[in-house]
Amino acid sequence: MTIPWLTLLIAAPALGAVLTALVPAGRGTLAKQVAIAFSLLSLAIAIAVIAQFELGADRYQLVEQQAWIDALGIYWALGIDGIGAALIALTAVATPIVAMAMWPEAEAEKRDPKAFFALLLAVEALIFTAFLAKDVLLFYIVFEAMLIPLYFMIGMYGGPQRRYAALKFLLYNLFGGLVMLAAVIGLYVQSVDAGNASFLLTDLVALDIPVETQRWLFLGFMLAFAIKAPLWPFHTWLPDAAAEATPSNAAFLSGVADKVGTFGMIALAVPLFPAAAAEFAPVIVVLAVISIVYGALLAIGQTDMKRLIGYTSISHFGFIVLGIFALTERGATGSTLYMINHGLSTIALFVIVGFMISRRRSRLVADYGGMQKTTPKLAGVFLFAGLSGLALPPLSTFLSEFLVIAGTFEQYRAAAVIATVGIVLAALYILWLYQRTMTGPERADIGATRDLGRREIAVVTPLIALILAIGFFPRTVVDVIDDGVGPTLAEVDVEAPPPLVSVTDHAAEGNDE
Amino acid sequence: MSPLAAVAAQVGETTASTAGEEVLFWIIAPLAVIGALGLVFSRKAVHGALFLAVTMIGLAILYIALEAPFLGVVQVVVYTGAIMMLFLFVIMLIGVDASDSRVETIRGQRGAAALAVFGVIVLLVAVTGRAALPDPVGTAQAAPEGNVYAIADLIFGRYVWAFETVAAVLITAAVGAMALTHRERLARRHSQREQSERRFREGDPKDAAGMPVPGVYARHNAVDTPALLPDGTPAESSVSPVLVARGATRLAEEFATDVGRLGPEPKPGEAESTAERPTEPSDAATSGLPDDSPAAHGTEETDDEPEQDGGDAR
Amino acid sequence: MNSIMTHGLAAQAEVHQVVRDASGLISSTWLLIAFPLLGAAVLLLGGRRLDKTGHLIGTAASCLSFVMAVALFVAMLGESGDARAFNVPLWEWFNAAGYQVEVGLLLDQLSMAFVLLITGVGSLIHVYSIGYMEHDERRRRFFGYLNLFVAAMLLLVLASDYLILFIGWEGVGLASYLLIGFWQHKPSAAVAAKKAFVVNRVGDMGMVLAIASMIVVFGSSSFELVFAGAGDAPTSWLNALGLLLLLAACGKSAQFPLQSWLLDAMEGPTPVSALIHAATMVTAGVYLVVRSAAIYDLAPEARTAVVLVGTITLLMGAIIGCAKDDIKKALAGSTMSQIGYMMLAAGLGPAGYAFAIFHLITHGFFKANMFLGAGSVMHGMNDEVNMRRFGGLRAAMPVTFLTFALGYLAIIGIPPFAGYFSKDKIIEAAFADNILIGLCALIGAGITAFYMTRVMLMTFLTSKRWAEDVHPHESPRVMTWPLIGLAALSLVGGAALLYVGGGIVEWLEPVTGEEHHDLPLPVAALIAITLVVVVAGVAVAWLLYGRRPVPVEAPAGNPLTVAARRDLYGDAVNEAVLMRPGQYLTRSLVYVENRGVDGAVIGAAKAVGGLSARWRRWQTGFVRSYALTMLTGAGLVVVAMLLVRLP
Amino acid sequence: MSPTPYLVLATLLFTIGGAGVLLRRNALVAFMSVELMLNAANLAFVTFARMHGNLDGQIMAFFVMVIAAAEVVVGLAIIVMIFRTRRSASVDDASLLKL
Repeated sequence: MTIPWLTLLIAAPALGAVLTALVPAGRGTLAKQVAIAFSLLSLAIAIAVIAQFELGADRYQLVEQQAWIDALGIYWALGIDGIGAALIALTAVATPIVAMAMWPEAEAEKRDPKAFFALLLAVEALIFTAFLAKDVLLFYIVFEAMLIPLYFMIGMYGGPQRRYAALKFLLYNLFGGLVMLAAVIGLYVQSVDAGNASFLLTDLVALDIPVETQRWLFLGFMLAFAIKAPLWPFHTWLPDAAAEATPSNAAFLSGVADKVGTFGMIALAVPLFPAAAAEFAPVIVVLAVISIVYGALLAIGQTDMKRLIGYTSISHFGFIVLGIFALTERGATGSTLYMINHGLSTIALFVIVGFMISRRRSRLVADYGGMQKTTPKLAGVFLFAGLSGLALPPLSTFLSEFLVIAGTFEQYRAAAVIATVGIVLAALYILWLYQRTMTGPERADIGATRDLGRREIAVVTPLIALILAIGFFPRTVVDVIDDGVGPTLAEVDVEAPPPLVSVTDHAAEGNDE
Repeated sequence: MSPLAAVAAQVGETTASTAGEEVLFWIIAPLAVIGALGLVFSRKAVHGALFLAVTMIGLAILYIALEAPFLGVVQVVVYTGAIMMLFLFVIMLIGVDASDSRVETIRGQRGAAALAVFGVIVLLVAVTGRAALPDPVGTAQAAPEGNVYAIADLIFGRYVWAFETVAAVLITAAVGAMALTHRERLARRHSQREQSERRFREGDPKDAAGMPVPGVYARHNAVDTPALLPDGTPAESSVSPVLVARGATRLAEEFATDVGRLGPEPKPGEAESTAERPTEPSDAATSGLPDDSPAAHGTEETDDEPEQDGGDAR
Repeated sequence: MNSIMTHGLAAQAEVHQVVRDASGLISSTWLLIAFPLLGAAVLLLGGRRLDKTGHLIGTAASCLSFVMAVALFVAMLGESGDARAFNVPLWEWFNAAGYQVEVGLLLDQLSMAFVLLITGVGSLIHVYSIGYMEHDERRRRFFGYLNLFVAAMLLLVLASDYLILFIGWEGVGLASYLLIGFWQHKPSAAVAAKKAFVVNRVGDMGMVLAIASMIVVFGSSSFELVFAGAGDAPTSWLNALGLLLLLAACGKSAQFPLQSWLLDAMEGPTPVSALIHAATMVTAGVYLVVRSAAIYDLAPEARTAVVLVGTITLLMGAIIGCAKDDIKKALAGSTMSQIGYMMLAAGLGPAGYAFAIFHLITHGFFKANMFLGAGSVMHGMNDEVNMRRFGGLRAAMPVTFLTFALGYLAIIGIPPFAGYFSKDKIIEAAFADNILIGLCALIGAGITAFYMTRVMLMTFLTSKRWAEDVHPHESPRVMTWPLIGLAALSLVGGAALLYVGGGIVEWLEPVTGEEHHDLPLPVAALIAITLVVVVAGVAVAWLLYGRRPVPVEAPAGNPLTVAARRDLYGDAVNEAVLMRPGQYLTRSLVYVENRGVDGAVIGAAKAVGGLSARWRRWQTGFVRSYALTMLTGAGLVVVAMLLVRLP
Repeated sequence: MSPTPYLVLATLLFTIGGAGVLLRRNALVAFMSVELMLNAANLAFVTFARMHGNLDGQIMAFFVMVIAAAEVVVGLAIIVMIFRTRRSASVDDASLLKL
């Protein structure tokens, strides 16, 4: 009997969520331990799953397919490809880290913390499902279902405006989801018309949808993903949510959960509607470039640290979308890598800002200054996270950003040039933030601030280690991602021109590998 | 039932296109429409109910003509017999003494309603009139052993689940009606002694011995005529408020002119006050304790009492 | 131009240098980087335990690297002249859709020269810093950063792929950021550090785009493939590549128009200024241009741009250097100017590459020497930097004075000091290329003589002007020995590099190619003219500062002086053109975001709310109204069905 | 006989019932009007049953009657309740279904 690894991967956090919720009230520590234990269990299963992933073998591996609603062609269909594997890894790694970071935050809240952890695990299970789903309706369902636990996570814990932020988050995403639902149904109708009613991704990709129809369906899908990702001008929920949610929650939200949006773009929107994707790519590229510059400029103008990081995320999401819709293999590979790296670096930034907030109880940049002297370790990790945010080589973020720019440059020269302005602005917002918080004369009231504790170091260390490891040895990750991106982009008939000068046989070797 | 079935079978065989049916229809149909219009335009609910009964009986006849004798009978028994009785009962309970005002309170409602109704009539009549409907097949084929057998067969065969469900609905409705109208007694019920004592304590001492009974006056020895008090004035409280509300009494004012010679001129205020409350006492009328209610009208407490009594009574 | 055929490293017909895979000692080239990298890791992660010994660990790491470099140099000398390039592959970095990058090192004559300069001067400065930073409680961290810098710089010059080079490129930028802002408690230092990084990032845009272009053109960014393919690439692309690389070089080397950060960078500790902002990092731009010779050789427009940038910067730097009273800033202006010379030379193509590198190395010697000398002065003067408060220090600090003087003579180009040989060659090459450029270089030499004499006079000669509580004293030996070492190199380095063995030109020739142009006038005449100009500059400075007392407060000065004091309005221009509009843009965008984008969303939400508030009134509560609506609706449904069904 | 007259009659009764609901404020009358509408529908059912020659229409009418009975029971109970608390049988007085 074969073990249903992927279902197991989803079941572990789901079970954890239930068990955490069942922990009796008042035993907060036990709830946390249960939650972290299950997140680690999911990590272990994720590692086992990814270890079984074979490069160059079938496109989707470990496939499970079980009829769910047979009459409508709905399946519980899971499968993992290179893109999914990379994002599963990110989610599995990020969740225990976020759970650890939440530990003290949950205590500061007046509410029982267990709900927080249970919701976190529930979201993890849903995210896994989204990354693995090979049935469009299944994807849609988890895509939407995810909003509910996230809504409560934002709305129940966090800053004074959290209800507003949570509602805004929910309404935005529900709106996008609604439009997507219409498109999902439209897509299904296409499959019915073709004589094979099915929601299976593989069946739907094989459909030959007329371009007219593709356009509308593509726009329906894209709107949902663009809101989720978020892309300018559908982004305004993110800064509010980032500012009002607790730091670790904000980290999870923009670091992991939002990746479902960009994943949807590359894994659904592009392969399902290749002609429309190619047609709309220039428009989306423009929006992405606007996102990059706009997000960065607004980040510079912020006075609230969490908001600032929220805006940096918008800028980074712009890069991710740019790479995807350059529709070059390099760009898309870079984007997928970017998703992972952005996850790591944003989580690091949010979590570290969370450490700072837990010390001084303020989100405002103006309430900090000169902390480098009293808290050198905190300043050090903050700078490190910041540098990964501004994509300093050889940190992992650099490679992804570079590949995105290079991939875009092949197709859209001007867009790539403007996007590079983003790297200058990134340096500006990160270093200015560091300058204002960590350097300069020490503020009088900052003297007693303590430096990082053991638990905090334990939270940050794996992030730093991963950022460095992927930075120095990205080959495996890139190969895995490329394995998924290649066939995905093969659906689209856009191909980057070969190099103008074909140099030597050495290059040919490189291509063959 | 078998005679009915036999009738139905005969009808079924012969009515393919008899002139008799046509005659029947053209007699019954105007009656049904008149009944319906009567329902809508009668000012009093009781009259409306009776008009409706006419329509329903007409429909029952038409059912029989349409080869549905079982339904025709059920229509009479259930609808006209049971449901309309229920209506009448409730009308008696609450609204028999009221007639609707003709003034429309919602602005534009009447015009818009007329327009909408007219539109729908035109639309539906046009549709049904234009539709090229085939001649009826007749149910003889479907009900070889007679209508009732066939219906029983269907109800307890193909539609047995629907039937069971409907039965459950009916039971639920009955229980629901009980639950809705039932009221928990919040305070202990006053004994007759306590009520009497209270009358002495709080009420007008002159009522303490009991209210005057109507109709003591020689010329009008009836319940619709108020009693005359010793000072010669008519005692309004002696007449049942239900009769007052229905307008079935002789008003004190009217009465006073009759007996003008004997007593003082009636005060205009009294006359008004009588006319002013046509509906209020109706509850007391249903309570079955007429001697209770007159004292009640002034005080708040007793407002509850008759209702509770009524609730218990049902 | 078309006579050029001797560059590019891959196996093409004309190229005569073959890159071989390394073996033996040379395959351990990575140790050069590993030592300082390990040192940095140990020092930065080691914590307070290493406070006592940190500086020694750091210095040891740097010195080990230097020893390794010398060993490699010796090994390389053992090879024949055209077989001195080695590939040291380490691991495959990634392969993204056919774009393959290998983490590998390329050790050839050019990188060897840099490795020796970086590790040699670097080690001396490490030693010097032991004394200079003695009283700083964060000395361990300082050495960690220095080691990090050395590692990154070595990676920069050893990389065999532009993308790997970029890692080093950014690494030195980071180290520079950390070291400029080392005294973070000073807001000016933190601001200067950030400014340096951000301006460098502007240059990095060029680098990133250049590499992206290489992928488009060559499908690769490795030196080997790019240089091999350059011959077949369209000239327009090569020009674009050249300009983009120039942008990168301008950022890193503080060339016009990205020069503004260098003067502010003097906020860092003086050894940093010496190592990073004089001897090594700022010359990375020159390295980049020379390394990309294969591209520039075929991109005449881009080369013209390089020459122009170099010329403008050399004059600008020189003029700024004349007006600064802050000794470090005066030296920084001089650095800009000297790098301008190198750029100019590099822009001349094969005729100048070798001289650019030659001047780069000698400049590394004498400028590091002078910066360290300035540091020594500051060390003895309670960190005073204003030259108007110096004067007559030669008695108090004889060693510093003498070593500084040697550096001074080298930079103004007095034979036989180092600068004479290198700068003279550049002036010659410039004249050979274009008389106008040559004249500019010549004028630059004159101004150099003027401002360096001014520094010399104001600091060491003339009368003392220092404050009461300052007691100038000579620095400890650990600081003076590096000074002496560098002074010796300033004295003999030029001649040695030019004449020992085949000299540096021959050494570099396999990498850079060689070319001669005829001078419009005899060499001897040009040398004589140059010397006359230099002497004139010295004389003017003497007239202005030596003969009459130097006022403690700076006089108002003529407009040019005022402009030069304000860095020729470089910052003002930046502020007016970039910062102010940028701030305005940011602020207005925040406004647009809140009122416009978010406002639209919230407005839509409010509109929906308002509409429902209005439509709510339809909800009268009267069941008859509802019934009317229902009846109407039912009627409409029937109508709709009819319309659909009936034709 | 053609079904059309029956259907027209059903239509008329239905709309008259509708008019009653729209125009009469007395809850009981409105309620009776609803019954009238149900009856009209029943008539149509029965007519069609004959037209098609099967009994399903009659069964449907039967069920409608039963449901109508249930509805009447509950509806009247509600009317009584409302009358008790509001002292009015006017549907306009029970206009709480608004903000």
